[in-house]
Amino acid sequence: MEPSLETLRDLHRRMLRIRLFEEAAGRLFEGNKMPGFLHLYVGQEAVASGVCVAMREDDQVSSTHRGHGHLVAKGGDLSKMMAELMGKADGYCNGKGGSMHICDLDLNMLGANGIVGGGAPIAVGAGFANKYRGNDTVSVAFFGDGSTNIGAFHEATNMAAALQLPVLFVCENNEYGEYTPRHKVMAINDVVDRAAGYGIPGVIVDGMDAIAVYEAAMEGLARARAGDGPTFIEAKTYRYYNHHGVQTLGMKYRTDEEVEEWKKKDCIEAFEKRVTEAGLITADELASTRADIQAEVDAAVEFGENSPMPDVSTLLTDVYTEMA
Amino acid sequence: MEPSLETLRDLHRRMLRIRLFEEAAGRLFEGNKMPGFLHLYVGQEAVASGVCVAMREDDQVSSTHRGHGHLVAKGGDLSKMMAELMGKADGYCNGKGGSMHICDLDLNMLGANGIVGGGAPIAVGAGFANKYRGNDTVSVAFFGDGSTNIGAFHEATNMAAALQLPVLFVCENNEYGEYTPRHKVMAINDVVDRAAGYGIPGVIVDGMDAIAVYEAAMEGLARARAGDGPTFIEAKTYRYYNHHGVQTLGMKYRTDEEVEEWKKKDCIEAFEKRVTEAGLITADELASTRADIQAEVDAAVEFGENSPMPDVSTLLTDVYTEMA
Amino acid sequence: MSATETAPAGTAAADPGERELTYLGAFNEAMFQLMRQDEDIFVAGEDVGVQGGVFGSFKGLAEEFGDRRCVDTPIAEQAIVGLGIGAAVAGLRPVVDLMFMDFVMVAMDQIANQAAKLKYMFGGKAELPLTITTNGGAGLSAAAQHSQSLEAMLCHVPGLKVVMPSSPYDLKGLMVACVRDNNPTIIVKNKRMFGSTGPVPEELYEIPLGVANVVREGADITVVAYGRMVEESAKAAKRLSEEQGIECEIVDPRTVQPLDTETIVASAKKTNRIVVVHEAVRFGGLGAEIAAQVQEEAFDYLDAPVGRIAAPFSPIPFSPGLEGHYVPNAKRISAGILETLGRPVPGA
Amino acid sequence: MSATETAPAGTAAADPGERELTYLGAFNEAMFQLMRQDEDIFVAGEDVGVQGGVFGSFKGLAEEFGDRRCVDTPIAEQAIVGLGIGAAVAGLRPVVDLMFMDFVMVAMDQIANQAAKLKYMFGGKAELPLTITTNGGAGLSAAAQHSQSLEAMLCHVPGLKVVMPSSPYDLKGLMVACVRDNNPTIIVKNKRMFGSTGPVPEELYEIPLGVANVVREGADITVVAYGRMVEESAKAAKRLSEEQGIECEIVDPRTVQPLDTETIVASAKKTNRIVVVHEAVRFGGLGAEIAAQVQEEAFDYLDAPVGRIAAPFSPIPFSPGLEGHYVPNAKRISAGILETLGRPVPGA
Ligand SMILES: Cc1ncc(C[n+]2csc(CCOP(=O)(O)OP(=O)(O)O)c2C)c(N)n1
Ligand SMILES: Cc1ncc(C[n+]2csc(CCOP(=O)(O)OP(=O)(O)O)c2C)c(N)n1
Ligand SMILES: [Mg+2]
Ligand SMILES: [Mg+2]
Repeated sequence: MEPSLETLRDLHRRMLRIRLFEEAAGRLFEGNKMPGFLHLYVGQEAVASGVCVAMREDDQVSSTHRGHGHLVAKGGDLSKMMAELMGKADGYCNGKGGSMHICDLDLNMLGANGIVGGGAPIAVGAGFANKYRGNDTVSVAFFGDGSTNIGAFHEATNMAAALQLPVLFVCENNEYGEYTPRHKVMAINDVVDRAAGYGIPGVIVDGMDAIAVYEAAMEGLARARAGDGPTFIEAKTYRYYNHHGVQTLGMKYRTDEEVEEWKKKDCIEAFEKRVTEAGLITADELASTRADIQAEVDAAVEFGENSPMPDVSTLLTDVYTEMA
Repeated sequence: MEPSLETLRDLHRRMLRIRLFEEAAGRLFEGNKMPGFLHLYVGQEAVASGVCVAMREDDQVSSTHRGHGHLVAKGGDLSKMMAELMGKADGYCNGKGGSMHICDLDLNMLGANGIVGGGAPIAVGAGFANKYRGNDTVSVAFFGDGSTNIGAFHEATNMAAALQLPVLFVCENNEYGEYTPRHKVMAINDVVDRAAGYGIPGVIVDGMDAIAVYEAAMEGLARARAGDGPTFIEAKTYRYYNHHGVQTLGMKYRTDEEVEEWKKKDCIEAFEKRVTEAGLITADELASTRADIQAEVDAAVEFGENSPMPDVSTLLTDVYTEMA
Repeated sequence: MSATETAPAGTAAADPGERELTYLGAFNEAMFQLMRQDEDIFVAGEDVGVQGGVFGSFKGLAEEFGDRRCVDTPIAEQAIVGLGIGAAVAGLRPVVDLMFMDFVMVAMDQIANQAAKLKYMFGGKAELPLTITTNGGAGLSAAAQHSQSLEAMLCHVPGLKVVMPSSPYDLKGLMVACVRDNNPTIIVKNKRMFGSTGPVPEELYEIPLGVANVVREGADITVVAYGRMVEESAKAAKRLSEEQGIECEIVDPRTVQPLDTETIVASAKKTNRIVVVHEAVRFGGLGAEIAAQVQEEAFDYLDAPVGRIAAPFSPIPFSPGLEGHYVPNAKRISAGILETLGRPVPGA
Repeated sequence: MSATETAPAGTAAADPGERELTYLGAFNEAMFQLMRQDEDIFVAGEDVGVQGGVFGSFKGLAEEFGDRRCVDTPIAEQAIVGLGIGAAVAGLRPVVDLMFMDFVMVAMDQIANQAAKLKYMFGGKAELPLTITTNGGAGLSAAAQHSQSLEAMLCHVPGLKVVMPSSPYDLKGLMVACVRDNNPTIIVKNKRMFGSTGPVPEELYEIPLGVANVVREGADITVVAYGRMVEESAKAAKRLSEEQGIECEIVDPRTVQPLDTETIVASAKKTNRIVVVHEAVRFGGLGAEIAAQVQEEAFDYLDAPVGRIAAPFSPIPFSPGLEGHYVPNAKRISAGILETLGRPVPGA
């Protein structure tokens, strides 16, 4: 299960693509160039990246309000993403969806979701289709700690367990749901304690460690592919920015010290330190990867800025599929 | 915790009141004298009785579609119940609710419920009110095994756990939800496996043994009264009749042998055998209790039959409370 | 292989013919024929497998198609609809069942916030060939939570199609259209019609969604009715014709979303008077939308206000003694028609 | 001690006076004053405690009333509403918050099948002094799942009262009425009005539910509008008056259930022309019900069909480039008014 060098490079690339994309989006949001809500994924990159590197391309993903990270990790086109976040015509959803509904069905990323808990049942449906077809494709549901308190999560997880569907449940436990700490809204120490109630294996993993996430995901995916049903992974992680927007410090619901403590465990820094110290990837290579990705992000921003607003004539299209 | 003789008499009385009431209702239903759906509780009497004997009068109950047993156990007036089941004007709900919405707020029985999972949040709200007022009243949510798969159950249980509310959750596991066996819809052996996922204590009890149920309920109620939050009790039990109506045998979804096996453990027969053999209550006394209750039930049937249909003028009343 | 590709040519409304089926039988036959034709179709819901549905809608399917294609699920309406959405996005053609229409409320988020909006939110990139089947309507003493007609809520949600068949023939043909449609559709059987019989062709035919059916022609007044109210309206029309020589034109929109406004308005322009009949509560019901549209489109043709005959403003009572006065019936429909015609209403 | 008993005499609409508050500030003040007056009132919902609500509606309450009376809950809309129902049945006077009106769908069963019907199903024996607060409306690029106006769905459910305040003054007075009402009420703030200011009396006053407000008098046409559409309609009316001498009468029903049909119809009878404006989707929206009622009650008074100015039939788009054309505004309202008046519409 030791990840290959190629896998390590891949993990690094994906984390960095998320980070740099998100930082750029945050700056645009601050500069009022991005309408609506913006739920940044920064801090949690190791989770989406670790899982998506472990996945096959045909494996599906359902996501949440904090969905950019999952789409980037699944290979999303940064230009189309940036354009979508700006509400532009060339965005993934032609400006109709925005941050909370961004998706790429060709990449099997079945969409971010504005409703907490709304995405999990959809992953279960995709898992059902995979089993139905008898292929060994797996679907992955990403969701937050807070979302495990809502009914749709419970129904979806139990459904997948009861029907033994090939689904991987990945809980990104960042210890908060908006402005409410987890201990106020659940009386358990670890979210993974819920897995036993569905009769599925559960595992805790360090969500700041992409390699650990990758390995746990590989196991869960293999179990699902083998027909042994769902697995629940709890990744302990943290979001650096506020629930929404780019404020980081000075908030009532969490201390600045807590934020700083978590930042010391930054998934990208830790990863870079590890691979360079182990002599697996050189600092030069890491820097050049970063530069490449920054260029890609800059181009995405430019693409988004240059893309026009959607034409009013599209307002009422895409409501229904026309039947022949 | 050994139940007193008074308690034993009470358990017996309540079980028998349910049984004889339900059998009479079943006969009326067969004779087409009872409109709508009828979900009989027969077989499960030890659960409602054991819990309700352990409860105080001010403790509240929320119930399910299979709710007659809970109301009888809470002390419901059989005449008003029978009239309600017949849709008559003198019924508990003046004929507006019927079997699935029967209630007696004066007895703190907050209603049967036609929606699976619909009742649990209401018990949680009552529990909230108890804690808010600082009294030591407890609310009890009764629900079936099948209902633990629905979102409302999950949200309610977690809410009670998170807020440490004085609520007792009583799952009546009769191994079926309508026509579907439990193993098809949950991948766990015991429903109580779910309790740990909410961080609350869970206990399995023989639901055919009223004394065992009583003792488990006493503990759970005491814990709640002491401010230590909810408890989850799984009572293993069985319904003798079909999900709805009075057919017992010859069904596709369960074998006749299974039904007969369970009937051998009948909660009332076992109880009567036990108390007479222990010399605690005489067979004569049991018989005379039975005769008294049968007379009460017969009177209830007569009351129901003699009660008029509700007057049409009441069709549109009770939609809103008029404000002064 | 999609159902649409394999559909036999000329699936438009076949000749009803001689053979009679019950309403439920017509539905069941549609399921069998659709599932035989298209491997991508499956059904999932509570008790749909071994039991064949609590009302028997899916009887025999598990025997023929096994538990792979006829799936008993947990009691979990949100996940049942979600299962359908996910499977549809992944390319299957799911039929998911909600036992009672009232349970639409339990799954409302998945229906209205997810299924209905997915395609639009995704900029058109998703196809959602999902069919939700359910059972609505009052009259069985099933009380307030098992008797509702909630189509008005669903019609208000762009992205859904809502279908309310009024006969065995329509039920089969419309069910076929729903399953073949690449949009989320909800088809509502009426619980009191399960045993109603009528002619149903044996072959697989499709009745297009969004096309009203003129059930009865008449010059004096238009009666728009759907679901079980068509049959009650027909009774009223027959009596009014026989007893008073009043000729009603009954228009059954069959699908209430999309609504065939054109046919309704054309009829109103012809008769100059129109009433709408439905089982749902009057306030905010579909009758309001139809009344609003008709007065917009045919203002100068109307000799009287558009009438509405519907359930009054209360939850549905349990007692037959009350429920009988709650649901519109032929008598109340007649009264409403006479009122709109400005004629004396007997007993009023 | 119930709120109703302790209400100061003469709580009917106080004189607005001089002091200005924001829309959100008016709501917040109502909460403080109500909670100070009645120990039985508490608020529960997501982030209502420490954070004071994501929009600040409940700011400061946790500091004054503690976490006993200002309760942060799990993300669990069904249980949040259920908590309110159970607590209300047990005699408290709960205020429960759903962060966005769109989430009504998630809790629809508890709202429409439980809270709304409990009293009736129980033969009148339950009192349910439950207030649900939420935030609706589009225009913030919050996209299809965070922008909806779903009042038409709620109005169709007997047993609920639905309130849509259009100003800081109304918001405070109507919120007080909601909390004091012994029925389940839903009060919908409009997200785009949070910062709008207006005069608000300092004392606790109550605006009765079910009573419309004639915001502007005028002889030429009636404009029924509620929520943020009142302000847009007022802009349109001002311009039409100044530029074309057209005098609009603006009627704000304030509560859409119960609906003050009487005031609306009286105005229509006076002006002979009427349009309804709302943010919700036109098909099946409240405009349909109002149009239906007006043509029923004032058929002979109408010189033109009742007009409807509303959102078109699609989910709500994210992009400002589209959303700006989705939500009705003063310009579209003017055009609708001119059309109903039979006058030329500029640019049409
Ligand atoms: C049904 C529903 N309720 C509430 C919200 C508002 N909301 C959006 S994100 C969020 C917190 C989610 O917490 P968690 O699942 O832990 O995810 P995180 O934001 O931490 O990534 C809430 C309450 C929503 N979008 N949907
Ligand atoms: C939301 C909802 N879904 C489905 C039903 C139909 N239904 C009524 S009872 C029942 C089975 C409930 O099973 P369980 O909770 O085990 O209770 P039991 O009937 O065994 O007492 C079902 C599916 C319902 N009433 N409500
Ligand atoms: Mg979180
Ligand atoms: Mg059961």
